[in-house]
Amino acid sequence: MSSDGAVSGSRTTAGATVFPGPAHPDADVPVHLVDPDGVRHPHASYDPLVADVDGAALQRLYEDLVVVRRIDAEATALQRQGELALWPPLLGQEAAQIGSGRALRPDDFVFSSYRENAVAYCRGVGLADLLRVWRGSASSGWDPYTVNMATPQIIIGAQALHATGYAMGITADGADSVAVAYFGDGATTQGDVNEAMVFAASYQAPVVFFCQNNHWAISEPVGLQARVPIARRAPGFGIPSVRVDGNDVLACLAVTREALARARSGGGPTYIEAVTYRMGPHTTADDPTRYREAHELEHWAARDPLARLAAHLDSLGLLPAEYADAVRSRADAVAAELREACISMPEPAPSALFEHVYSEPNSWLERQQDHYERYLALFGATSAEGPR
Amino acid sequence: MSSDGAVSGSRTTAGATVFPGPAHPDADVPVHLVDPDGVRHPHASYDPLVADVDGAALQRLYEDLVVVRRIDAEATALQRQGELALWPPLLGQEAAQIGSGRALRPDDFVFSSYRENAVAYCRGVGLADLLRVWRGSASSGWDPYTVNMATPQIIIGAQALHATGYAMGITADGADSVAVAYFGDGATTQGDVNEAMVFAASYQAPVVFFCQNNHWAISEPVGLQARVPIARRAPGFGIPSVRVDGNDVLACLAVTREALARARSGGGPTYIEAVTYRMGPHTTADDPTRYREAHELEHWAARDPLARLAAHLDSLGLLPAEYADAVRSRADAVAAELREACISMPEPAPSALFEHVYSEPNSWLERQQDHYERYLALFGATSAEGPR
Amino acid sequence: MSVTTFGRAITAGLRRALDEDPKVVLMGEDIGQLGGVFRITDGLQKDFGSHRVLDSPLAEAGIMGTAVGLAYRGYRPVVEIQFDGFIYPAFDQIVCQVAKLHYRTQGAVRMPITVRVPFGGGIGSPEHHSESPEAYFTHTSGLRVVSPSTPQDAYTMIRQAIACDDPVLYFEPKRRYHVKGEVDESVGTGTPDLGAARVVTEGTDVTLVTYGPLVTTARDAALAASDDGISIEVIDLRSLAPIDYGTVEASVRKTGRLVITHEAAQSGGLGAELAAGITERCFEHLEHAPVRVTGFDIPYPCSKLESHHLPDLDRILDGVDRALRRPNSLTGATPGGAR
Amino acid sequence: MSVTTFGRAITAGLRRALDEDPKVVLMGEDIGQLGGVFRITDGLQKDFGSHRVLDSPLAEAGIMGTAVGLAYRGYRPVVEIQFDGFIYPAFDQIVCQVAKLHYRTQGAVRMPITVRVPFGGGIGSPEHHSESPEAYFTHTSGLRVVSPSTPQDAYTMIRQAIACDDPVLYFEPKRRYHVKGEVDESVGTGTPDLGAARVVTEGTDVTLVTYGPLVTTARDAALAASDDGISIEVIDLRSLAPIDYGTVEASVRKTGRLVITHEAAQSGGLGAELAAGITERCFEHLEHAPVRVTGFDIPYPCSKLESHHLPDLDRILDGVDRALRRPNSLTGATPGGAR
Ligand SMILES: Cc1ncc(C[n+]2csc(CCOP(=O)(O)OP(=O)(O)O)c2C)c(N)n1
Ligand SMILES: Cc1ncc(C[n+]2csc(CCOP(=O)(O)OP(=O)(O)O)c2C)c(N)n1
Ligand SMILES: [Mg+2]
Ligand SMILES: [Mg+2]
Repeated sequence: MSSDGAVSGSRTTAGATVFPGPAHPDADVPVHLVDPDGVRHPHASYDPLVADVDGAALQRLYEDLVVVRRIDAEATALQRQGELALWPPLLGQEAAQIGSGRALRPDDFVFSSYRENAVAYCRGVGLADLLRVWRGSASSGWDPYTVNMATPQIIIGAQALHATGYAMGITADGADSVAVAYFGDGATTQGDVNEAMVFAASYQAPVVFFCQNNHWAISEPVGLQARVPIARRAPGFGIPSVRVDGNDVLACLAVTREALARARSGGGPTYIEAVTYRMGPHTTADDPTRYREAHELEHWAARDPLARLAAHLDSLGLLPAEYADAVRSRADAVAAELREACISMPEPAPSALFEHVYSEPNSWLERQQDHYERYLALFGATSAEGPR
Repeated sequence: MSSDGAVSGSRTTAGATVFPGPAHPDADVPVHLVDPDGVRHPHASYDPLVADVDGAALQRLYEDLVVVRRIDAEATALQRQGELALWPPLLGQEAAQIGSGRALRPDDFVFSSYRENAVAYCRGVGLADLLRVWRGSASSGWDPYTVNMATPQIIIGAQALHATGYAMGITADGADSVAVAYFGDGATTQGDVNEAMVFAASYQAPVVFFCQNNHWAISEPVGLQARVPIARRAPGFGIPSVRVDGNDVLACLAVTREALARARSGGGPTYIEAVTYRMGPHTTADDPTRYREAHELEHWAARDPLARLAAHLDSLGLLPAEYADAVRSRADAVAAELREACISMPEPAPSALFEHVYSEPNSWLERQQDHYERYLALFGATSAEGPR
Repeated sequence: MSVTTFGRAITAGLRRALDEDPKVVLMGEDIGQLGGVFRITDGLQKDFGSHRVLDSPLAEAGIMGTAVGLAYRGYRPVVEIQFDGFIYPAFDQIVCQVAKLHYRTQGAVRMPITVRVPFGGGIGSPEHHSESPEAYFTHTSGLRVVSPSTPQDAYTMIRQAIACDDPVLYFEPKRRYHVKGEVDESVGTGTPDLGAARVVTEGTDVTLVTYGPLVTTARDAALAASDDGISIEVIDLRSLAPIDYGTVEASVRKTGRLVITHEAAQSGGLGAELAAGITERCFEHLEHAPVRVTGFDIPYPCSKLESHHLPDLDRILDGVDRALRRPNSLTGATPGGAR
Repeated sequence: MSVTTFGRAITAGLRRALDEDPKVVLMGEDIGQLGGVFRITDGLQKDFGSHRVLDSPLAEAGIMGTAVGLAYRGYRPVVEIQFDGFIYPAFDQIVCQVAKLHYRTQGAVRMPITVRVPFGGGIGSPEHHSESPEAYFTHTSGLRVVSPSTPQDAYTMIRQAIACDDPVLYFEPKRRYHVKGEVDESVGTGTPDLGAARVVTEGTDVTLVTYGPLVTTARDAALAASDDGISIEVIDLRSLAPIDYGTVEASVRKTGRLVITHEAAQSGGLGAELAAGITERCFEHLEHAPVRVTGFDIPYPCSKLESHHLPDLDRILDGVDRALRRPNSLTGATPGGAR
């Protein structure tokens, strides 16, 4: 196995392909720049890609990590308090999302799943907008074009094709922006994700596939979806790939920048496997104690992305107590703002039921709407409240 | 690139994966034992697998190739004469199909696409049964359980999952038979085929994926579906693969035997890419001159699977004129039998319309059938003929 | 005879099927160790082993396609689709393979596959978790489609579905999982026939037909209407394909009026088939056109609005009023007309 | 004005759309160099380039999903599904994405995708090549579904479909590709409205509604019936979702009788919606229950039997006779009653 995280092929003997060692989805060592203890290691290929990341930039990344973790914790609390119907925590995946999200240009376009709230944060999605779907107030939180991020996808894997098609459009437009598809380890099994690789390779589309291997798809361990490291899949489709330590924000930034640069310069798609861990439940409706052992969590807690960057900053003297406190207060303020935004979110009006199904008037729907309005009128109800 | 046909991985440099040379679906040299001129070359790993193939066995393979080519030509002629609605010729792919088909045991189970008539021949499918679907007399030619081969699949790629599921059943039964999925290069793009690899790898199912890369999916060249050799795809799913010269019947036999042995002994799935060429049209409804150059056909004509084995037999003194004549006559006799079977095939009765939709009586259908029978009675028509 | 929840009744039926027939295998996402997101397969992997209760990789086409292969091999796969909205990746395998293989092979290959689909809304979920896709399947020849509405039916019908040699889509009204009822586990799989509808309450003025999640609501509506002196006969279809037209027709011949309610969109929903089929069968007995009270022709809305989309007691009674030509939303109600 | 085939008329419409709007892109299997298996895109890649007319890798979900991405980017993808029976792998993308994205995003994201589907039987093909899947889509909120039946409509409607900001399933009656007719290419995309039905022949006794492949047969049936003194009003729906109920209702109010014919299976087919919808709208004007003359509830049969499965002139007239209470297959015919 190569130790630089690049995907190595299978060893071949005369005869058929033989895999080196026992097949295991964690067999290859991922790229890392900062280790779990916060020690920075030199890396010939990736150091140049983050040469501009000075102390201030590192601190900005740290602030991002702290804030998005705080947002996530607050949203989880809001769910527990009945203010949200559901919430999919990203706890543990902050570095993968911030590292990649901060590598993007505003004119890049993100197609994500439901868990990429830190990516959405990087894109400039408003706090209330993060919550609309989970409060049940809307089916999408924001207008995708205002932040260049599609509304999060619930159908596992579907967005990989959307990103690829969007990237085909970028090529057709002669632009140099990039589409990025975020999905999980579970999603790698879906036909859509595999077809996306074929289309992306065929059309050499400027798309980055960013797979967060958080080791679980609800209760299913990654080993059920992949017998060898996920990053090995892409080269068989003609797509270069890299396995990165998803808890190392700097490494995530570096590999994403590399992939974006390749795409911008006509080099086509890249596949990134960010190896990380879902430290919380799948969603607030899930109980992970039913299917995983406590020691696994402990193992990964020792690799916490936030603690790691903190240790690194500390080693550089960039984490004085007053700074850390300031960051924490800022995060608390954001959390308070989030809570307020949640609680004061307006209720959708029943008339919204019938809006935007089509962009043009539709006879079937008009009849139903008319009928329903007459029905509501029976109760003397305004359109803002239903019969009950 | 390795020259023994086993799949070699991508070369890695420090940094990301880099592919050696221009990406091209024919970049890797396939395994071959007999070259296009009929010369046998030694091969350390595969020779032992065909050590039992003596002169008589080679002649039997030759007879198979001649007969299935003759069947194919006759069926094509029957279509041109209006006796068949359609026919998908296998011209050029005889070695891939016979080499793999003859490696199977009777209790193995084949799931094929529409073009594997030579595999069906190996399974013992009757001549009339090969034609039923193409004459429009039935939606399947045979009872799958009598020959252990499923009814050919028209939905591209769907059968890869069926084979995988069947193989899961073999494991559950504790049997040592194998399921084999045949599909084309075009099919490799479909989600189903990729998902089948995940399932097969996860459950270590005894299934062999046999991809005939005949370079075309109707008018689409293989390069649209794959930027690197197709055989490279499987290792990324944890499945060993091999690229074989699909026009070398002996090599096809050898690699299939290897894959079957692996599956029988609990080694799980194998993926075989047989590199061959569709020398005829996609089906008799297709006109390949619209999308491909004559010189391509010439290139492959020089690699004709039948001529190659003939040359090899000849070099061994195993193709005397009277033997060759006898084989030809036998093939002609089979062709005559096929023609007769076609022309004398009974017409299906209208009552067959309503049979076997369900295994139990169904109220909706009974009403419709009753009604249709009364309708036919209006015309005094017997159930064997319609109103027209 | 014991009191149990709707969900637990399905579990008991699955357990019994696993017990009785070694060819029964359960497949689906998260159904093993977790017992499924609704816990319907809770404990079954522990008791029957991971070769009988399989956690499948995350791909619905893959699950359905491998189920087809297992059926080819003589197994009786019972597939769980995690939520209604996730069945579509499997649509091709269901429509082109599961539904057609028996016909295609002239009866040689059986597809005794049961597809369990938690369906319907009312649970406050985000998109894709509250769909009612049953009409896609009732229009697909070769499939049977059923939906239980009581714990007893949940138990009996899952066993019948698994025992059936044809593919059965078994739609579970997920918002009723926690409803309790008596379940007699000694009931066999013979009666009532899997295809037979059930008269829930007898009545003489209007026939109100529904299935799955809305049966309880329909029964409540009948109760409420009886206060107004309206006698509603409620029919639980149980089988959506084929529909037991005999039972519905007999009722409509008596009442002369038909109201159909379901959560799915109106246009092309099962209510359309039922209205057309009943009109065909007893036009001359109809006093009024069949009335459909259904979800709107919209994608399933956000959960804060779902109570507007889903037919409820009041909307059903408004439909009944229409069928009876009493004051209703279309005529405009007399003051105090709304309950 | 020129005489051209139905197929060529679509080609001309596509050409015009490519010409007029640089955002129009064509996608599909074999549509480039080959011009599609039905040659509908013949010559278009040559003239507009392979960046406007794309040969897609062989995966329908992939094609539909990348079309969604292109639409996100402001393109107007026109997707060709090679045959009706191959649309199902794309079902998930169509139902969960194409149909819902505009609603999901409260109008922010438009999905002006046209999906061209050669559909229907009668061409002697093996399985999966003769399907009539339209009802799956007419039941899917967020989609529009249309089917032209004349070369002029083929031309006008493909342009309208592409110009429409909503997703449109455009079902092409493939057995009519070679039918010729006049096409006026100067007709704009404004009239008739894409949603408007067309009265093909006026009549007073029975309203006969159909679309796509059976419009010609229905017209022939009307002609044949007129010999028996029966006056049939034939309506070509053109739009299957939404149905132009106004036009059909006006006709039925006049004739009092409705016959619907389509190739798709009866149960849950579009005929069910039409029968239910018309009964709802003008029950009191109906002299007879709406009659459905359709394909049977069976998987599409082998081609030697397809003429039995497909409604033809005689079966349509038998349906008309039923609606008119004339001797027919159900009553048993008087001798010589069969035409
Ligand atoms: C097509 C589809 N099938 C099933 C589901 C139910 N589901 C939601 S999340 C999930 C697991 C996803 O795992 P992964 O891709 O690893 O992403 P993660 O949740 O770990 O971020 C499943 C099965 C779904 N949303 N869509
Ligand atoms: C799902 C699906 N999409 C499209 C088709 C139409 N079609 C039939 S054969 C074919 C090409 C298949 O190519 P390949 O897999 O290489 O097999 P080959 O015909 O070369 O043997 C296509 C597109 C189909 N049968 N099924
Ligand atoms: Mg995961
Ligand atoms: Mg091919």
